[in-house]
Amino acid sequence: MDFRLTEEQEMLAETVEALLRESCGSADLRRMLDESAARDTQRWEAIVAMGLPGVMAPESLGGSALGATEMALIATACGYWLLPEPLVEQAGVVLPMLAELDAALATRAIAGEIVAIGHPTHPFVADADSAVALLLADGEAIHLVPRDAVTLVRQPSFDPFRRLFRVDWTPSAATRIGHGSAVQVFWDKALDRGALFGGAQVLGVAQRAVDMAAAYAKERQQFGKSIGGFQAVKHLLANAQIKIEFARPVVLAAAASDASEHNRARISHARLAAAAAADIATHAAVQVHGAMGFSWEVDVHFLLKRATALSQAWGTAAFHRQRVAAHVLSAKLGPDCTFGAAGQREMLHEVA
Amino acid sequence: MDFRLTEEQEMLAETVEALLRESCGSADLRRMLDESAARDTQRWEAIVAMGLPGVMAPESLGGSALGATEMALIATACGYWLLPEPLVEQAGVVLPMLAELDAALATRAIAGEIVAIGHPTHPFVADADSAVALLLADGEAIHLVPRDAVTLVRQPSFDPFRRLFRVDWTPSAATRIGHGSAVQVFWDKALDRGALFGGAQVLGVAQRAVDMAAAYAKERQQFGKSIGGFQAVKHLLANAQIKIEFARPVVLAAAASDASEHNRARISHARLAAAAAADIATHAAVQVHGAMGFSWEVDVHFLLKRATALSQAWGTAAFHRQRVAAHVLSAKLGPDCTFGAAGQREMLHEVA
Amino acid sequence: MDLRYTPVEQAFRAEVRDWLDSHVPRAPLPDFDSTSDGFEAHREWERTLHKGGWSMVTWPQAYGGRGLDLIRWLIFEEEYYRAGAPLRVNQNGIFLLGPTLIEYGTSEQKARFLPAMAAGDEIWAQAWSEPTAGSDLAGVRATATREGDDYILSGHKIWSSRAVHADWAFGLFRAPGSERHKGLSLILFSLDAPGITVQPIKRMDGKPVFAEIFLDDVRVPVANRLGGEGEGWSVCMSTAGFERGLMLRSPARFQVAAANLVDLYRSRANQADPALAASVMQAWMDADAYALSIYATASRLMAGGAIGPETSTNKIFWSELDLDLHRTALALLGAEAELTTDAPDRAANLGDWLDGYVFSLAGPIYAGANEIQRNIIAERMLALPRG
Amino acid sequence: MDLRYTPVEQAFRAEVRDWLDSHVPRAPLPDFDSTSDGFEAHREWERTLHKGGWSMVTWPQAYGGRGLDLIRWLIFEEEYYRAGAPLRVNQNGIFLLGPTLIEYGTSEQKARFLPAMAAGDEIWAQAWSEPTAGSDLAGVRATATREGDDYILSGHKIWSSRAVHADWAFGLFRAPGSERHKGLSLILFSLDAPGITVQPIKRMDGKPVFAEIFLDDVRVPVANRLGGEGEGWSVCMSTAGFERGLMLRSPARFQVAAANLVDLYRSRANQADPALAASVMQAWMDADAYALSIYATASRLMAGGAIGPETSTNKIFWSELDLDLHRTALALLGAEAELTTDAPDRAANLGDWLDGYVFSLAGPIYAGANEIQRNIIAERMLALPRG
Repeated sequence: MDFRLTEEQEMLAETVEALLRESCGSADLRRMLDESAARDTQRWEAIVAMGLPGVMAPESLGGSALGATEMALIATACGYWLLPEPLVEQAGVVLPMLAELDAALATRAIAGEIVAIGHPTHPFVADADSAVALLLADGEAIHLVPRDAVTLVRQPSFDPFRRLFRVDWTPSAATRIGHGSAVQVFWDKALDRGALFGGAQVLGVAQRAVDMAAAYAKERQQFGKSIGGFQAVKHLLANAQIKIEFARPVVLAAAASDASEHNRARISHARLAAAAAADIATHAAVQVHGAMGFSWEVDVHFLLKRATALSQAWGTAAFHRQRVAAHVLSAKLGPDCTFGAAGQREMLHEVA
Repeated sequence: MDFRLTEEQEMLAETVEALLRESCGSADLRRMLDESAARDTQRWEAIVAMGLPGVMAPESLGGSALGATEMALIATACGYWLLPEPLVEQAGVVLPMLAELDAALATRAIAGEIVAIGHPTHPFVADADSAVALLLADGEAIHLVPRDAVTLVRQPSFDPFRRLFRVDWTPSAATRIGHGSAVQVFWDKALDRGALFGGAQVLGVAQRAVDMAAAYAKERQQFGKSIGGFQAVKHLLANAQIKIEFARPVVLAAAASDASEHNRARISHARLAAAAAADIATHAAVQVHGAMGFSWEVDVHFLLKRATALSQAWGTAAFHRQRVAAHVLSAKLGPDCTFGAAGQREMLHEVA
Repeated sequence: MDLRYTPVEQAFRAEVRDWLDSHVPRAPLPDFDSTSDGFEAHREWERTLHKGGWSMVTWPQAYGGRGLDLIRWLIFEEEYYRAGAPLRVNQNGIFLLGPTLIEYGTSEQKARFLPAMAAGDEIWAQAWSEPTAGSDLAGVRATATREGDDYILSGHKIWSSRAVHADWAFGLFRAPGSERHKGLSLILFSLDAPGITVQPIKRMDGKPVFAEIFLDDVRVPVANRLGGEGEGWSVCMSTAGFERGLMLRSPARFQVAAANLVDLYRSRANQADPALAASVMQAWMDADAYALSIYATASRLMAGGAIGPETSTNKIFWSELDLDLHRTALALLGAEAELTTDAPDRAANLGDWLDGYVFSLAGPIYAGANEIQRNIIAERMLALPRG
Repeated sequence: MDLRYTPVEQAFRAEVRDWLDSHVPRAPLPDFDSTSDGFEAHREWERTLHKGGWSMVTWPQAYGGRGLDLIRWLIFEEEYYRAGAPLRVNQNGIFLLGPTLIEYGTSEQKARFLPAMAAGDEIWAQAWSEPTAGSDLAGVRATATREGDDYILSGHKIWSSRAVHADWAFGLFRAPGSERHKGLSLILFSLDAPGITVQPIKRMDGKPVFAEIFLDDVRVPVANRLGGEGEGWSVCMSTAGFERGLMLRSPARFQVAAANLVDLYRSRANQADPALAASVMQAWMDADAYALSIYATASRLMAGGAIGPETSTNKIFWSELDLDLHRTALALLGAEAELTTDAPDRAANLGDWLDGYVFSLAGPIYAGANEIQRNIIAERMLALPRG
């Protein structure tokens, strides 16, 4: 039992962090919006050059074969820096799926091409416009559909960097790449990964909100002193930070554990806890910024909007609460079950 | 439309307030506990002399025939001063019921004798030990049973002034004073009155908690100043006061309106809002008092305990939330329906 | 205490309802902040209201009102929101400045400003905040330098709602060299005056809902000062000022929103998180409690009472209720929560919960941040020390 | 990061479980505050634990421990709570004073105090607070006047848990004339020493859980001072002091409570308010999150890391989780919530939620009120100014 990041994991996180700090600042984001661009080519190339889309892909395909913990750290950095490009979804959800379904396309996706994914739980598909192909569901079947075989209808989101589309398409045998009940496991894993890494991402959003608010509170003067000195402001931000502190280990534990019913509930817990932290943190940030906080010119609203969008994607909050409840009401609970009850019992048996 | 107390109502509230301030202080309460007394004879006699048990009873029986608003004001004062004697239940619930069922006993109850009531929604009967008789339910029937015809088993409450009992008794034709489906309305009205005046009472508890905490916060020094000067303490108590401010008009409106489905939902709303205010206020008072707040020697815990008990009596919180939900999901809602939708429509019709 | 409407009140409600039924535009007007067309459409609506005698029912008839009491104002508001009538583009004038003018204005000022305000001929912006004076309003730096019968105004106001298109504005200006609460005067100025530059500020949704106002030696007559010279702080904080606490948000607004929330919940109860039912019911109860509280305050004021720190309890209560209500709506919408009204696949009958949410975010901040209001409650209602 | 228990850890868990299965008293012991019989029964249990080598698994073997790491301490605690073993009457000693003694004590002090503590021969009370020094601990007034090789202690300590029956106590005393954080020394004193009067204080439920300690010229040797003279503040606030933040409440406690809450909910789900399901699940998730967080901290400390402001985040999180959990339980109990364990009609298998609730009320207050902890988080984690 060792609940610490390795040095390699911490270095990876710092490297990604540094790349985004350099390339994904406020001016970069606002330039993209002014240009209505789907992505910043230079930044995406740097991300690809660093091998990030393939971070979870097998080495045989040119990936780094790293685990969910590494991916969660990358996702948190993406959330913190409000990265508009779909790295989290590509690296965390699409590539692990493609690696098993279409090696050639996986290689292209590692090289930076986008493959969008339309999960059965969500009515829309993100980033479909800049994708070369789309993973789509038709009943139990998985289809891989070229971009030019679908019609897209843009669905504007509160988050101006989200590119959501309704996808109109006609399933055919030619595009079907998997079917039968065995295919469900792909969609289930995609949902778990989407929820887990989306949770990690929104945790980054939460921390950025607290950091921005704390920086502003130190600077902003009212009543002859910096507002960060007022207990009301201090406690508001302290409460948000506490939520973050107790969401982070859940996200990390969910990432570091194997797939199991126990861990699926923990993924849901991680998503809920991170989203709750982001909800509190982004609203606190708006409040601390005062009128600045609901103006377009300060970046706080980008955080609020990203949190709103991510908190309901890859399974709504209701869905994840339901999944936690189902686990809690049926599983063996207790202080010896923190890391899974079943494994625990087996190992005790072996020892005894 | 005039949502103000009359001068007479304000005077009545002040008179009761003055009586309780004089006779129901901390020393009085603690003396009662030391003596394990069911009531303070002198105080109860003063209450009876003031005619309070008969405040809602008809004048023909020697009552004052005042309304629910007056009774709610009295209940709030009883809550504020933590009155141990069952004035609220006697005057607000038992006497209106007796007045219709047993005039002779009603007259005796106005004169200070206790008639306990065992409502079908609650497993226990309060103050059964000092009662001369008990109103009890057997299926749909109402029974009036002499004290010596029942066996009592005391059920100690968290609130040391509560005297709860399981009542063992055998229904007989001799004790039955009402039966058939028409009787249900008595129990329904009793529940509404119990909930309404219990809500008013717990509102008084809430205000007392804020007042005690504010007084202590002004006096208690830490870090070289009075703790009431710290924003954390100020905001904690301000939040409790806000809850009180927005529970009070609901209690008063529920008291001032006629019985109707609309008003039954408002009674539930009043009880829930007052109990929520008391929950927040008593916990804030404990927190502001620090260790003093959970010691026996400071009265704050009496408030906390009374709030705990009253918040689940005369219908649990779940029951009242359910009743609000049933109304909200079926009634006509909107800004023109504040004082009832049906009457509203009729009167508009008349005018038109 | 009598919670029944009188026949007169009932008749009034019927009259309001009839008039609104036949005058409220069928199609919603374009919003008044985004374009001058939308602004002028709302001005036209103010004129229509005025023609019907509805622009401000509590004002004296001499100034374009009906001289009615606050209960009838509440009834009017209930019917107004019930009918889905347009937002009041002149709310800074009629609800904020108007009552202060009626209490502090000279007869000349009342005659000059109130009828034009009631008629929609002059639409008002507020100009309270400055970059360094937000919650700490006494930190304003803009100056009014006296020159004979004129003031020369200089300074920089910000977060002025309606200022992009409005005709007039009001704000606090200080005598040069004065400090904090002293030396302030409340001054009205035309937004067309030479020396004024108005710069729109976009809200988070991109709409130019606010503006900065730069004042560079703007000359206004002393007659534009409301109340005594140097008495601006107490004019703002006075009884009339406090009445704003009553009129700033009429309860009907939240009752309509709560009823819509209940409808949204009903339409999604099957797939909704059962825990959200509690939030929906709480929103409805809070809107009801707010309405009852305002009826109680209105009754007291009508009987000659003064409004006190309940302006602070009201402000906190409605702003938190509004925010909670909209967050509950977004939670009910689930994956659809993020869709803007432009989204083709968004159900048209949903109402614009996102827009309401954005609006509700400002509630705990403007008109004195809730943190300041809590201080006021603790100090004035609970007599806690200033700390 | 490896979240699997090693075979050694698994074997350790099995060993703990086996031992507890055969030693934990079948019937609960009478509580240790109400009577000296209860106190002595718990002292006997401490002795039993010590004989098994379980009294404090992280202490060096030389002082009665097993020299194990923090992960195994967590496993021990999990099994301990899982088995429903008695509360630790010596928790002030083993969890609070012990780690500080190990870091700051001289070898003589360690040899003198730790084995007797581990064996249950000396049970410790804490004596932090004074009537004027609660959250503001630097406000202590009790003095330690140096006389050669002795100190003469005078003063008035309050809210001392266990002091009614315990053998020893520790607290801060100041050099006469010193102020605030300076001149304080951490001093250990026998509660039998001449000049000491212990006066029980009843908790709200009537149990004498606390005491006042009056010290009237109590003579103790200088050797009873832990750490340097005048360095008491930094000794208390030091790393060892912070470790208290880890050991003060082991996560297992809340995980057991959360599992019991789930059972209570299961048994009442039919009649329960559906909104309460959300509170029940939240309590379970919070207990889980707290456990994971403590595992992360323990792992970091084992690798040589230092504990920082997470003692404050932990304190707030567990205290609020505990209070919310118990309030949810009372809400589930409905009309039965108010019944004490004495009530004949109270279902015996319910667990004593009221007692847990009363205990949980103290959480946000003691060991530094949560308001103080929030200041610490804002200042140390977020670098906000002291204000």
